[in-house]
Amino acid sequence: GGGAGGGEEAAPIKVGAIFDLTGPTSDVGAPYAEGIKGYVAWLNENGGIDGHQIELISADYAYKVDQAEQLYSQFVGEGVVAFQGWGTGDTEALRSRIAADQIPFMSASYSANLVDPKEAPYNFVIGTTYSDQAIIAIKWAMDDWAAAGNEGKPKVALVHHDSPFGQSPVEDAKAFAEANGVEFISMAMPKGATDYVAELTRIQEFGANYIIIHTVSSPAAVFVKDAKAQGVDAKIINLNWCSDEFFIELAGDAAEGVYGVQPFTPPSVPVDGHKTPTEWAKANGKDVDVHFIQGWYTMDVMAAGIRKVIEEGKDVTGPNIKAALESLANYETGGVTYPITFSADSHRGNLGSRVYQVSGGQWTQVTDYITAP
Amino acid sequence: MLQVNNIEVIYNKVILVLKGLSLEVPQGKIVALLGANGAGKTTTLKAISGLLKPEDGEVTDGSIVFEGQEIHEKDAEEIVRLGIFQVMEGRRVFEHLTAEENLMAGAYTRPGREFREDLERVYTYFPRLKERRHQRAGYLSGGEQQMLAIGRALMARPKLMLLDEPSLGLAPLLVREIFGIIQRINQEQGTTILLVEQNANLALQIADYAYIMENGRVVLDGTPEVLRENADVREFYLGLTEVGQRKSYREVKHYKRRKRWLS
Amino acid sequence: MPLQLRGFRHPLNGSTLEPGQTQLRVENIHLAFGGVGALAGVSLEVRQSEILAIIGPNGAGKTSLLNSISGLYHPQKGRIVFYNHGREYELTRMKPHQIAAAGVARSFQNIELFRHMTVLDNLMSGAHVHMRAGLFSSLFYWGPAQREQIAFRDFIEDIIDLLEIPAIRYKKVGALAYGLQKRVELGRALAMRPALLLLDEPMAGMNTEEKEDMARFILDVNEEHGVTIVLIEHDMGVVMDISDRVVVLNFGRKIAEGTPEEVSKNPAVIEAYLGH
Amino acid sequence: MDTFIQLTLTGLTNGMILALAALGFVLIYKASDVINFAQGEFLMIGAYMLYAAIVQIGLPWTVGLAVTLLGAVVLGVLVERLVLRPLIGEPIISVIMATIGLSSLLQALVRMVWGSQPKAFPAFIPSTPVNILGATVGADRLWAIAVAVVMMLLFAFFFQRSREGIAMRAVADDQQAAMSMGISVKKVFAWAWSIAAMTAAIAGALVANIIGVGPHLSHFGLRVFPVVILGGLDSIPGAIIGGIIIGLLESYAGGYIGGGVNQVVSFIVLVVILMVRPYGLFGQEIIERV
Amino acid sequence: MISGTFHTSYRSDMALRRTWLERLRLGLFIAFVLAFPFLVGKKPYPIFLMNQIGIATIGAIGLNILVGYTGQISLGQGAFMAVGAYTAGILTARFGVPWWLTIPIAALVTAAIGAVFGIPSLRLKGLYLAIATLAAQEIIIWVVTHWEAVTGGVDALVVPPPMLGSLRMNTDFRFYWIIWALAGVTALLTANLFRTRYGRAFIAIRDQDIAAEVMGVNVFAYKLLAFAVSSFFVGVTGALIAHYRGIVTWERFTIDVSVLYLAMIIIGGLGSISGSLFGAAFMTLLPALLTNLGRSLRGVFPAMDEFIPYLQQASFGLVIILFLILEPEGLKKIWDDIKNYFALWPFSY
Ligand SMILES: Nc1ncnc2c1ncn2[C@@H]1O[C@H](COP(=O)(O)OP(=O)(O)OP(=O)(O)O)[C@@H](O)[C@H]1O
Ligand SMILES: Nc1ncnc2c1ncn2[C@@H]1O[C@H](COP(=O)(O)OP(=O)(O)OP(=O)(O)O)[C@@H](O)[C@H]1O
Ligand SMILES: [Mg+2]
Ligand SMILES: [Mg+2]
Repeated sequence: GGGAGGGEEAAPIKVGAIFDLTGPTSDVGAPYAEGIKGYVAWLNENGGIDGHQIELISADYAYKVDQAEQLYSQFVGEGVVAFQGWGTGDTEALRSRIAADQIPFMSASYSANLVDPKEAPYNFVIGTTYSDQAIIAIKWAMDDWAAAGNEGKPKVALVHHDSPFGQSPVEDAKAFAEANGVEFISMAMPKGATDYVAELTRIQEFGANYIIIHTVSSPAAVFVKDAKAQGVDAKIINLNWCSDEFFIELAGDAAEGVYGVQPFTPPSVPVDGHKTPTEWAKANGKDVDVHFIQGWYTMDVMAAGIRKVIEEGKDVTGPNIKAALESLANYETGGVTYPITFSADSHRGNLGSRVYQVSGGQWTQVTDYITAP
Repeated sequence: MLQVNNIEVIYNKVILVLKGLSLEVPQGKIVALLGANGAGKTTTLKAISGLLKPEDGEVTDGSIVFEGQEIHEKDAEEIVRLGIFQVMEGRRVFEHLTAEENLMAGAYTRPGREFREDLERVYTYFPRLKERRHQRAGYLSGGEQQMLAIGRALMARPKLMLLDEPSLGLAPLLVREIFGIIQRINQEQGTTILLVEQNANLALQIADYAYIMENGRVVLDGTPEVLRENADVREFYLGLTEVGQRKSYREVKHYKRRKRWLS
Repeated sequence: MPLQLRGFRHPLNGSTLEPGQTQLRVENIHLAFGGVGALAGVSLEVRQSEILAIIGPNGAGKTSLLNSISGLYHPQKGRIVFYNHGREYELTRMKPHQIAAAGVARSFQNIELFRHMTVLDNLMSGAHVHMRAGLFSSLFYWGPAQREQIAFRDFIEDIIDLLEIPAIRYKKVGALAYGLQKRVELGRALAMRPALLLLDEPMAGMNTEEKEDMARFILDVNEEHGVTIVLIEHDMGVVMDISDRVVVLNFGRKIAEGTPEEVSKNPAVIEAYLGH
Repeated sequence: MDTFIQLTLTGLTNGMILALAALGFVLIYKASDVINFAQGEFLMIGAYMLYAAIVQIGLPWTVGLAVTLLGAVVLGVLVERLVLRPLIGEPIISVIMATIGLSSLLQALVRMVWGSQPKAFPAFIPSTPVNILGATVGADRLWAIAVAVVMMLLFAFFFQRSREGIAMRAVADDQQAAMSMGISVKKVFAWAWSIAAMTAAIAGALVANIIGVGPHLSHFGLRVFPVVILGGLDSIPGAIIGGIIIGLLESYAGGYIGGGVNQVVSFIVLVVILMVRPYGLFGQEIIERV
Repeated sequence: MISGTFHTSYRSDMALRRTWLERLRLGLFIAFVLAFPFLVGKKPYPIFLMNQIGIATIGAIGLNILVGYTGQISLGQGAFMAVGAYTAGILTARFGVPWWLTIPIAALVTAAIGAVFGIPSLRLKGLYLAIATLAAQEIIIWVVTHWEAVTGGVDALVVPPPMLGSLRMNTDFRFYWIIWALAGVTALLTANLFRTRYGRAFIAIRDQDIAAEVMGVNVFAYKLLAFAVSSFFVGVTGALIAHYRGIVTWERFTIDVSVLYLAMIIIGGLGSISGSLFGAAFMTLLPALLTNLGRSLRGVFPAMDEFIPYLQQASFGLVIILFLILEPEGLKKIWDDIKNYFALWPFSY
């Protein structure tokens, strides 16, 4: 158990983690994993949490759900008290299990299903949920439309990855759009396509003024390239998984001017919170991108919960960490995210994102935090 | 031309099939190899042509010498290039290729410019193949497939042709026709032939010399005239009774049945 | 159950006809494959308990005729009628498995055994059409399913004895010598308790001794159990000795029919098939 | 009407790229009856090799392409030598499983060398939009069509007429009989795998030019299935026509129906067509005579 | 077979285990399964692994009935498992059907769906059929993720925990007994099936379908039956996953799963029940082994850290390839060789 004191002898705290380093999402999974591992290394180098080192027990699960289950079971057997997951697949698959085992769980899946403690009592969502991101995008679109002196409301199209991850914001975005009199369509992007001309054709017929893209970087890059080639003049807004550095690299010129809703401030927009991870990364020969930051601060929030447990002198157990996280209010991440707040009624930790835009080959800030209702 | 010296063949590293078999095929002759089912005739031919390997068979002792060159360790494709061509048991035509493409495959080791001429030559031996040249070989009748298999061998212009049961499944008339053609090929082209046959009667008619094998060994050899006089050959290979009459299958039944009761 | 059990003790014959009655009538069938005619108006009749040989040059359509009878090929014209169980089966309208159930069994030109099964299982699968146990009792191997298996095993053992293959009962057929495989194939057809047995070149590729054995088994089945046999064979010695009647095909047509002696003297047959 | 032309054009170009990816697949099947589940990885490796040659080493793209093709041949020969040859004569399903293992192995190797992150590909073929009948299409995609057509003609000629082509088909039919003709089965397999790896590399380069290079390129392996089955597993023209049909189908479904039905539609159509033509549109029937 | 065993009746000759040695081996295995949770001190992780093996064994036997015994290659395993899992999940979560009852219902529903997707086998053979089943995989998963009214669409379906009185059954230890009991029943039923005409007809179809048809086997009906029986057990697997994990998500049933199960039966041994078990165990334990090997390697060579996941992935592929090259007939063959060696012992050679 934990307890006060904080001498050298304090017992290490075991945290489990599964990463996608070799699977279909490993392009972003790998830097995210580096962020988490980097944070733990940095924390331990700096005395851990009140003298308790964090022992990160991690492995690659290659985005295979049964592997995730197996590793989870093994790590819980080894005594982890909290868990860092990764994708939608594993987060959903482990949802019931973590509740039964009482293991607080964070991941990079920002599905709105996970924020209701009645349904997913041990899941904590650090990023702005996909639904909220989409709503923020629509909100901004309405403002931008009005600011440019246009009449009425803009038309918005949402194209998304053909998966639960992609589908996740569709309902909420649609409801929000309808409530605000915004004409809205959504469509899935076929897997592994080499072009999205068919989808763009439909979007043009619909007459969209704004296109929200909710997928990962490679297809998003193909999409914007096609949009440019087809002469589409709608403004494009990427949600977080395609508002990253890969997107700019892959889309090249076509990336210029694309907007992005991103809960985590990209390194190209320096804020205080970037300092520590950047310095640590430089010293350890790691690259810093937005996913690294994302992993780093996800672990930071988890550590904050654990710290609270220790400070309160309780045993470091799953339920205690859960309680501590639920009492976290306006936790500051040095400007990297909107202040994080959890409560016993809501695990929707992050209510706001900024809008960024690609300019000169990097992400630049356009707005301050916009919050979803 | 070809000497097989005391060879042993083992399948799958355990099954000993040929147990010190020797035979000789002189240049320009037809030599017949007779023997019961499972005696190892096909195995002998495959040992010569190098086709044992894909079946996990191996020559473990003895040697095979062709025109003064040891060949038993060579690969099949090399042996074909040296001039030995085996017509495999059961025809083995390439079913999805047309008849003519099968012949092209037969000419694989030959220079392309001779192709036309060789093709015409095969068609003179087997006019029926010419009619069917664009038909898929898989749909040819059994006899036509056998002709195709021999035709393929002709395309390769081998010095030594190994024929494995060419009469299998063929109608009597066709059997005689094929044997006639084999004889013609031997005479007109000077192709040496080693012939494996169940139909001992016919084989002995066209062969210059014959070997009889049993259980992996040669048990008897000689010219057809000599062999035909041998009592065992008469009874077991030619199916003749002691007085030279053909045995009746119907009578065999009663004879055998009596034997069954006795045992 | 006991009544039926006694049924298995009956000879291998599944026919209900009296010897000499017409069992199969092929009426003017035509069969072509994409323009190439295989059968062009063949008619013939098979009588109960006879051995009918079909001969003819390669490609004459003999196998095609057997395939038409067993339902594998569908003639474009003509009918094939089969009499058994007091009814008339129009084979040209039936599926192969229905024809098998009606009492027609066969062997194949190139051995078509179930290579990875043991000899015993091959024979047991021959009795498929006579087994009745349902899926559920089979899954649980309950009373009826178990009793049925044991009863048929008994029946199959008789065939094993008849064909003199007890020693290889548990061997996988793929590993057997050619002659034995042909024997097993005959056994599998017999396990169907056929009324009519079709044999496609049962002795091809065999040596004299093996042919003698095979001839013996065929005659046993025919003479002692009264099973009607239609057989294709190129060895004229065999045909002459064991068949009651011979039909000769050439280019998809019947060119002669009669006793072996008559046929072997027929000039057309000599011209097309036997040679001078 | 505009929409229709645009969708048709896009479907065509997509279909051609699919067809190109399918060609190597068909080739391997034709020569050895093997379904190569690692074809997507071949494509990916081809793209990465070109990337390494042009970007990492800095060769001009013509030289880079030559080096890549050479690398593909080496890959094909190695795979044949180390994985396929020991499996000659084994049941086909084992061989297929081995190619599945191979795909996992190749994925790992690529990630070890180049990492998991996708990379921008230097546009060695310009993607300038070209206007055709009022529809726009990237020049790189037109190139893909041209390359696919040329490859198809080469392949068709190769298989129908050339001695090696006949040898390959003979080997596919009956390996032992082919050996008895003096055909070296090993050589034929090595040929087949290296040509397949080369076409995959070309397809990979074209696709990477359009969507960038990354491990996701290997997804093409699965997308090829409906194409080759539709055209007939062993038919070169079938691969092309199958590619075009699937490309058009996905394009129309995406443009007129949407909702992510594209790929399901191609599978549904596939099953329906197969029920009518069990060997695809041009595949050859298995000869079954008893 | 042990030499010198004589059977005095066909009944004993046709028993599943014909010699005392065979019966002893089976007895030892059953004793092992019964004792295992206690041998490992009821620790959840080893029991969890055994549970995974048990569940996979049922699915692998199911797939083996279709692929190994009947010769119809299927790439639709994942989707059929999804049908079982969603059926069980929906029945429990939405309609409150008792969890134990949903297992047979799910199995029957999966059997029906399996039979429907077996219809193309009427005309398709070999690899063409394999791809048609791949289509089944894609279509079923598409339906699952898009038919929101029934499946909840892309959202995970939460299944209430299976209760027996006041005991929650889906802890690793308690569910162990359910899984292995069902695995045992599956193995027994399958073994029985293959000593009656149904099983023989399946094998006959695999070996020579034309001959089977002429022997009186209604090939199409039996192919459909093979799809149905196979899917039945696959459905059991799906239902077990639903209740064991307490949640059903489509991402657990992708094409990867289909391929994984194919790998199991090929590496274990096609057309063999014990082979299915070996394959399931192997494919479950291999990644676990590799992961742990990777973790300990990381301790020894920290510099290698970055490469370890790739090495893991590479060795997975490598092990499969090596296995196929060295023993293409699978673990079952190795096991048989060992058995034969000892059966003849001490007289071998
Ligand atoms: N690939 C093989 N593996 C194992 N044993 C084999 C193989 N091929 C042949 N045999 C065995 O070798 C022996 C001789 O076979 P072979 O085919 O040479 O006989 P044969 O004289 O040609 O007989 P037939 O007249 O039936 O063609 C047989 O007992 C056979 O079972
Ligand atoms: N499935 C098929 N497809 C196309 N043609 C066929 C098919 N089956 C048979 N044929 C053709 O029909 C004709 C008759 O063939 P069949 O096999 O009946 O001859 P056969 O009399 O049995 O000859 P053999 O004595 O050589 O076995 C041949 O020309 C053959 O090529
Ligand atoms: Mg032989
Ligand atoms: Mg025939």
